[in-house]
Amino acid sequence: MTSYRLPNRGRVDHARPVKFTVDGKSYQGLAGDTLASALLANGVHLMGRSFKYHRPRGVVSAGSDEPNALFGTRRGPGRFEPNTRATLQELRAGLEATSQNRWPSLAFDMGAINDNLGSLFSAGFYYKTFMWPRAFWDRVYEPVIRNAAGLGVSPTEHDADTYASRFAHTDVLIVGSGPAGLAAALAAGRAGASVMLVDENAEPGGTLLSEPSVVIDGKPAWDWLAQALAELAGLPNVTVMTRTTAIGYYHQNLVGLCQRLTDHLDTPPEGAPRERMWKVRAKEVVLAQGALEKPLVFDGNDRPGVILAGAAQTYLHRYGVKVGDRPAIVTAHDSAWYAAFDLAEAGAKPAVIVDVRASVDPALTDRARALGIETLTGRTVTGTSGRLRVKSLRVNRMENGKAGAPRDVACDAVLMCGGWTPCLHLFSHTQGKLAWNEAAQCYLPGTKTEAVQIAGAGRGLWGIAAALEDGAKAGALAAKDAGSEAEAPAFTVSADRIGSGVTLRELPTDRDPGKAKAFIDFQNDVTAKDIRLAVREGMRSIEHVKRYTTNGMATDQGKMSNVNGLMIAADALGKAPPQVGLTTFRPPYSPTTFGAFAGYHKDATFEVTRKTPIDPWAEANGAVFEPVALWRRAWYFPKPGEDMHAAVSRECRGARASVGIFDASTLGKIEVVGPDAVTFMERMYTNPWAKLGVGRCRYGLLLGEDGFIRDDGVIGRLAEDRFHVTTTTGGAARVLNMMEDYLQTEWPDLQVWLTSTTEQWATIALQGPNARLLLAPFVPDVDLSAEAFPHMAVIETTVAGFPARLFRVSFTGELGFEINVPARHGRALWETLFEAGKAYDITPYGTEAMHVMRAEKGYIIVGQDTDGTLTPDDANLNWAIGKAKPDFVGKRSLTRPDMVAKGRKQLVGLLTDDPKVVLEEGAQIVADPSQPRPMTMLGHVTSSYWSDALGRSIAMAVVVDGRDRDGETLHVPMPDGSIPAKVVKGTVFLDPENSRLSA
Amino acid sequence: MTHFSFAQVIKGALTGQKNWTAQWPDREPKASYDVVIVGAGGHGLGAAYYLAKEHGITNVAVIDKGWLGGGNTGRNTTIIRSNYLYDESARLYDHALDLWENLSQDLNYNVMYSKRGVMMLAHNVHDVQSFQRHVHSNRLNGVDNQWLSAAEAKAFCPPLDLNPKARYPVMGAALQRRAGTARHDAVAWGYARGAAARGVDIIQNCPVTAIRRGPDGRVTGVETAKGFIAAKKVAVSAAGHTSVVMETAGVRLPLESYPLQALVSEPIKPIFPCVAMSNSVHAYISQSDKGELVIGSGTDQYVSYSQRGGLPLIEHTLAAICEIFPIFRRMRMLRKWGGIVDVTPDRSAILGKTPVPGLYVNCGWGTGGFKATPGAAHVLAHTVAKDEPHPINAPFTLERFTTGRLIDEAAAAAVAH
Amino acid sequence: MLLIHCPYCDETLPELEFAYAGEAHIARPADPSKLSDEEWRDFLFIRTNPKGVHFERWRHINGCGRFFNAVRETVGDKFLSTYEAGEPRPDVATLTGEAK
Amino acid sequence: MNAMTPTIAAGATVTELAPTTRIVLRLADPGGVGIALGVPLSERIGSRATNGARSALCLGPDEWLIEAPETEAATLGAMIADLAARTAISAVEVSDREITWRIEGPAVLELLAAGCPRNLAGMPVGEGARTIFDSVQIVLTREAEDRFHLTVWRSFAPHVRAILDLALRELASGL
Repeated sequence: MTSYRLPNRGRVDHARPVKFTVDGKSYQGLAGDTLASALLANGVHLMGRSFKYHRPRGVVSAGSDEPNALFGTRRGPGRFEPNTRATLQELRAGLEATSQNRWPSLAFDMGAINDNLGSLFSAGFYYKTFMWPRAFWDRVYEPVIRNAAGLGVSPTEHDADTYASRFAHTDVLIVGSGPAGLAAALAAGRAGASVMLVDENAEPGGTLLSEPSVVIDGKPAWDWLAQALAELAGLPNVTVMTRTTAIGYYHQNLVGLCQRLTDHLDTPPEGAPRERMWKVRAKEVVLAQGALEKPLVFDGNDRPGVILAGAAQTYLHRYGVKVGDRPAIVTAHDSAWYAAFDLAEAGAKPAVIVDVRASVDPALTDRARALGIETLTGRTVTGTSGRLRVKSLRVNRMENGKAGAPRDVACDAVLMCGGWTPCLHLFSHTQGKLAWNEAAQCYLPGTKTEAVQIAGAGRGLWGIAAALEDGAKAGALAAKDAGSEAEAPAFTVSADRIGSGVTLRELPTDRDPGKAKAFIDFQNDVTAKDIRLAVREGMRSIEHVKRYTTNGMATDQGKMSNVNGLMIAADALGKAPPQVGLTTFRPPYSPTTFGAFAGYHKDATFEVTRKTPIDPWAEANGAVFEPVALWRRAWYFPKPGEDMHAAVSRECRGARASVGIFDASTLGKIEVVGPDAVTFMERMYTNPWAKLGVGRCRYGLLLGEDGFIRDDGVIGRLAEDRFHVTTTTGGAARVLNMMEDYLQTEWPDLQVWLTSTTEQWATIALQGPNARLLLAPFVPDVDLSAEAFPHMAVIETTVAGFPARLFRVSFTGELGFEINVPARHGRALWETLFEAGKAYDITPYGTEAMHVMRAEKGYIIVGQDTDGTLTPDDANLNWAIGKAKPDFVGKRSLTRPDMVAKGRKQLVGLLTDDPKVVLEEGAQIVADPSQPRPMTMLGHVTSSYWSDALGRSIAMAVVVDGRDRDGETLHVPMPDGSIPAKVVKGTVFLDPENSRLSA
Repeated sequence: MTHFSFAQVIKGALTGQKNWTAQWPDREPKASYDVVIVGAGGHGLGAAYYLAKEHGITNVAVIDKGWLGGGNTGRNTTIIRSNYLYDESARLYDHALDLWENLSQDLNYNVMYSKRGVMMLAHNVHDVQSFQRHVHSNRLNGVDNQWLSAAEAKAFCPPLDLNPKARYPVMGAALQRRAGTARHDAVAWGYARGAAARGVDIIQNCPVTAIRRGPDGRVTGVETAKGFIAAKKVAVSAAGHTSVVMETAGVRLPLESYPLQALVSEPIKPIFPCVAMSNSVHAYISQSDKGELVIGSGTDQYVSYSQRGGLPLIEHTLAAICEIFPIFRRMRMLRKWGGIVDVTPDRSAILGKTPVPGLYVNCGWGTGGFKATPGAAHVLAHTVAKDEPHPINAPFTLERFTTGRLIDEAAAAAVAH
Repeated sequence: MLLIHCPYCDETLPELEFAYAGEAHIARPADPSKLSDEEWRDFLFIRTNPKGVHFERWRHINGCGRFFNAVRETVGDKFLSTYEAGEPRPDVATLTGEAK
Repeated sequence: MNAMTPTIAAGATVTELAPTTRIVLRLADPGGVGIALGVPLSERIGSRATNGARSALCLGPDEWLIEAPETEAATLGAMIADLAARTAISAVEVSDREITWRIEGPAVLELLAAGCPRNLAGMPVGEGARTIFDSVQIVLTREAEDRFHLTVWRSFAPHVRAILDLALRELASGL
C-alpha cells in the first residue's frame, strides 16, 4: 500500500513508528498520530458505516466533531469502549481498533441493503407504519428496529480503570488554546491573575498547528507558539492543560472539565486514573473555542475521500499526511483555497478548485493558476462516484440559477468547505442568547448570563491577527474583572490568511432532488430532502425538525449539521433563520465517559458505609449484615449449619431464657440542653415532659406538621435542663434538622441548644431475665434493683470502669438495660460483658431477632408499621399524646376532617387461624377473598414473624377501622390461596401484664 | 391530512415523498372557543383529541407558549408503568396503560409503545417489604406486577450486577411486564394530528398571560400574546408553569416546580432489554430504539424554572448506574437535558375542577406525567365535557389538601414516580 | 452548582455546603387551633412557586448550621440577596435595581 | 503495593492524631465567657482562639468547638460546670464522636481538592471551618501553609480515608 506520509512534515515523530491494528490487520503509524491520521497515512479513508443506510464513510474532520470515523478501541481486559473518534484517539503501542455497525466487514456490509431501500426510510417513516397487524409491533417490527439500532457494541467487562475528580478555583479559565486563547492567557498570566488554559487536543496551538506559514512578531507560527508556551510554562500562576475538554458550563462560572490522562499512553503509571473530572470555579471565563467548518451539501458529499478542507490542511501540517494525490476542492469560502495551495506545495496535484461563488478574490485564482491548478468559479457540484473511495466529482455550470451541463473530474479525494460556524456550545449552556448576524450569516454571542468573554473566531472574527488581538483584549479584561491590572499585548502578524465566504443551502442540482442524497447529518443519514419533508409535514420549529429527522442528534452533537439543517429548514419555510430558531446545545460539549462523572464513587467508595465501634466484633463472629440507612448492622449471628430462621429463633430464645446482648449504637442521639429544654421538648414531641423527673425516661413520639408519625425513641432526662433524646437509626439526621428548623426559625427566643451525640456513644443493650445479674457487678455505684432502678430509669455512672449513661429500658419486653459508653470503649465493654455473660450463656443477637421480640411485645417500628400516612391514633399511640398541651408539632392536623373520619386504617394484631403459617409482610387484607378483582383491600400486613416464645406466627397489620374488628376473621389472598386470620385489637402478644419487663 | 399506512410509505418512496401533507396546520386564534386548553403537551393535546373524538366538542383551541410537545412531553425518559400502590393511583395509571396499548392504532400514528417490562430493584429489606406490598396490592387490583428473585432479575436484565458485596446488593425486583416505553415526541405529534383532523386549533408560540373571569366569577377566556381569546371553559395543563397561569385566576396551588435532569449515552447495539429503576440509588435506565442508554436523574433541591440543572446530580446518577451496571462505566454520556416538573405535597397529581366555575386543572404530575398521558388526557376531557370528574380522577382533587385525604405514594413506599 | 452567600459566615460558598429549605416568610401560626382547615392547608401546603423572584430558605448545614433567607430569581437562578432568619423581606425593586 | 510509597511520592501524608477532649459549647453571648474557660471565644465564624494547648474554634454564631489535651479534661469540665451555673449555655462532650487526621505536605491542597469544594487556598493559617468532603461533613483547620487537621465523625472516617488514599495514589502516579 502506497504511503501518503510526507517525510519531514508535520509534528509527528518520524523516528518513532507505532504499530496498531484495525479489525485485526496491522498498520504502522508514527508517535504523535491520531488513529485517523495514521490510517490516512496508510491510504485508508474508509473508517465507518452510517447509522441508518450503512453507507461506507470516510473521516471528514480532524477533531471532536467527527461523525463517521468511529471505532471500538481496546487495551486488554476490562478496557474496551465503543464509538471512539479516530480523530481524537492518539496512537499508542498495541492499540486495537474495530470498525462498527457493519457485517460481515467494513468493506462489505450486508446492512447496506438499507441504502437501496433508502427512499422507504425517509424522515419519520417509522411513525407512519409498523402498526398493522397490531401484534406484529411487539413480536416483529420493534425487535427488528431495535436490532438495527446502535453503532458500536457495549463493553461487557467490569472497567479495569479508576477515575478521579478535583475541585479547582481560578481567576481566569480560558477554554481553547488557539491564537485567541494563547493571547488571552499571555495577557491574564502576565497580569498575575491565576489562569487555567485548557484544550481538548493533545497539543496546544489550535489553528496555529495547521497554519505554519503565518508569521507572528517576526517568527514563523510554530516558533512563536513554542515561545508563547515556554513563557506560560514559566509563569507559576498559569496552568496549561491539554487533552482536557470543557464539557459543561454550569451556574456561576462552574465549568466541568474532563481531562484524559492515560488513553494516549503506551503504559499508564501505577495508580493513575484514566480520566479526571475537574470542577473549576472561575471568576472569569474566556471562551476561545474557534469555529467549526461546515460541509457543503450536495449529492454524494458523504463518499469516503470527501473531507473538510480544513481537516485536510490539519492532516497535512500536523501529521504530515496528504489526504490524496489528486484532490478536488469544492468550496464556498476562501479558506479551502489555501488548503489546496498547501497540498500542491506538498507535492499533491489538485485536480480542480470549484468555488460556488461567481466571483473570487483574483489573488486566489492567480495563485492557483501559478500552481497549475484549474479553477472553476460560479459552479455547482451535483455528484461523486466511487464505491469505497471517491473516484470523480461531477461539476456543473450554473445557467440562470440552474445547474447546467455537467462534467466529471477524476480525483482521489474531495476537499469541501461550506464556510465556518462560531463554536458557541458552552456559551449556550449558560442560557446566553445567540444573535443571528445577517452579514456573516451565522449566530454570534448575544446577551450574557455569566462573567464570560468570547474571543476570536467564536465572535466571527477571521484570521490569526484578529484572533490574537481579540484574545489579548479578552484576557486583559477578564484579568481586570478578576482583580488584576492588566493590559492587552499587541502582536504583529504577516502572511495571515484572512478570508471570507458564503453560507448556503444544498447546492443546485440537475438531477431529481427527490432522489439526491445530499447529506447534512452524516452519522444519522439525514439529507436535505428529509429536512424539506419534515417542514412539508408541518414541523415549523427547528426543534420539531430536529426531532422528526434526528438531524443534529448524532454523536457529533450537531457540530457539523445544525447550521446546514437550519439554513435548509429556513429556506423551506421561507423564513429568515432566526425566525426558525436554533436547537439548544446541551452538555457535554463532546461525549464524556460515565466513569469520569462517577469519579471516586466506585465499589467500596460508591457511598458511605457507616459502621459501629462493635462492628468488627460482629464481623469476626460471623454476623450476617443488613444495610439500614447508611449503616450496616448485624442482622443475625448464624452458627454453623443454621439458616436465618434457625439463628433468629435461637437468638430470641437465648435472650428470653437468660440474657442477650445487642449493638444499639446506630440509634440516633441528640442532646437537648438549656433553660428552655423542657419547653422545647413540649413543643416538638406529642408527649408531656414537664413532669418527667430527672433520672427518668419516657417514650417520645414525633409528628410532622401534617400530623403523621415521623419518628420515635426513648428520651431520658439527665438534669432539669438536659435531655438525652434517642431517634430511629434512619431518622437521626432528619430529626435533628427538623428540630433545628423549628428552634432557629419559629422559636429563636428559646434558650436551648441541640448537639448530635450519636457517635459519641457506643450503645450496648443487655436484655433478658439475667441481664441484671450479669450487669450488676460492673456497676459498683448503682443499686440496680427493681425498686432503686426501675424500668425507664436513667443514670450517669461508670460501667466496667468506663464513664457511662445507663438506661433501664427494653425494646424486647424483657428486663433490660442500655449502656452508653464513649465510642472508643464500646468494643472493650462489649467483650467484657460477653466474657462475663458466658456464665449466663449470653446470646448476641441481631436486628432480626430484635424485630421479632419487639413485635411479640407489640412495639412498632416507625417506617415499617407506620409509613408516613399514620396518625398516633391510627397506631394506637393516643396514650403518648399530652392531652393538656395547647400545641405541639402536628397537633392541628390531627383534627382535619379526614383524620377524624371513620374508615381510617388502624394498627392491629393479626393471628392466622393456622398458627404455623407466617404471613408475608406487605400482603394485602380483604374481607371476602372470593370477590372479583379489583378487590376491596382493607389494609396490609406490616410486620410478620414466627414467634418462638409463643410457638406460633404473629403479625401486625393496618386495617380499615381495625380496632372495631376485634375477633373478626379477615383474609389474606395469596397467589396460591387465601389465608384466614383473626384480628386482635391490641398488638401486645407477650407478657401483657409487663411482669418480665419490670422484673 | 394523509392517512398513514405502509402503502403510503411505498407511494412516498416512489413519488419522492410528495404525498405527505402537514400533520397539523399552524393556526391563528379565533375570537372564541367552547374550550381553551392551556399547554400543548401530550396531556393538553390528548384532552383536545378526546374532547373531539368522544364528546363531540371540536370548537377547541390548544395554546402553548412555545412549540407543541416542547415541555416535559419531549423531555422525559419515556417510562410507562402502572404498578402503583394505592388503588387511586393504580386505577389512573392502569387506565393510561390500557389506552397506551392501542394508541398507535387509535391515532394512526406509531407511538412505538414498547412493552419491554419495567423492573424496580430492591436493595435492602425495606425495599423488599415495600415492593412486596406493591406486588400484592397490584395483584388484587388486577394490575400486572410480579416479584423476581435476584437471579430471575439478572436473567431478565443481563447487564445487572449481582455481586453480593456491592454497596447496594440486588435482593430481588418487582417487574411489570406490560410496562415499558414509548416514543415521547410521537405522542404529542400523534395527538396533535388527531385533534387537528377533528377541527381543533393548535396555536403555538402564543403565551397565555392571564385567565379572565366574569363578574359571576366564571371563566370568560384567556389573555394571550395574540390578544384575548374568549372561552366557555378553560383547562390548564401546563406542568411546571401551571402555578403561574392559575395564579392569574386567583387560584393558588400546592405546587413547587423543580428542574429534573435526564441524559442519554452514545448509541450502542442492543444490550439492555428492559427498563430498570432503583429508588435506593436514585437512577433509572432503559435503551432507546436508537440504541442510546436513556438515564433518568433526580431533581435539583431548589425550586427553579431554569432548565440548566447541576453537575453533582449527574455525577451521582452516573455513579449509581455504574454501580448497578458496572459494564457501562466506559460508556459515554452524549447529551443531557432538563425539564421543569411540578410537584405536589403528596407527589400525586391534581386533576379536576377548581373553585372557579369553568376552570379545570391538570398538574402536579412530578416525574410521573409522561406515563399517565393518555389516561390523564382522557379523564380530563371527560371532566371538562361533563363538568364533573370521571370516577378515575375523582380522588385527585384540590380538596384533599384541606381534608388530609392525601394519596402519598412516596410516603407509603419511597417509590420514585 | 450555585454559589451562595451565607449571611452568618459572610462568605460566598458552594451549594454543596447548603440545603434548600423551602419558601421563606411562612411563619407558623402562634395558635394553630384557631385556624380554619383552609387556613391551616394554606400554611402547610400552598406555595408561591413564582417564575421570577422567590423568597426562600436555605440552611448552611455543612457550615455554620444556620437557616437563613434568600431572594433568588428562579429563571436564571441568580441570587439577589441573602439575609439572616427573622429579618423582614427586602424590597425587590431595590434588589433588582442593584442586580442590573 | 507498599501503602507508604504513594503517600511519600504523593507529596502529602495522612496521620491519625491521638484523642483530645472536645466540647461543643453553645451560648448566645460569648462576652466575658472566655476568661471563665481559660480560652477566649472569638466571635467571627472560622476564627480560632488559643491559649496554651487549649483552643476554641468558632463554628457558628453561637457555637464553639473547645479542644484541650485530655490531661486538662477535668479542669476544663470544672470551669464549664462553674460557668453553666451562672450562664445559660450548652456544653456537650464529643471527644469520642469524631477523629482527627493531620494532613500535610506540599500537595495538601490538591489532596483536599479531591473532595472539598471550598477554596482552601484562601483559608488563613490558624483558622478553620465546618465544610464537606465528598458527601461527608468535616471540620478543617489550617495549622500551617502545608498542614491541615481534618476532623470527621467516627463512622464516616473510613469513607473519607478511602477517598484520600485513592487521591494519594493518583498524586503519586504523577498524572
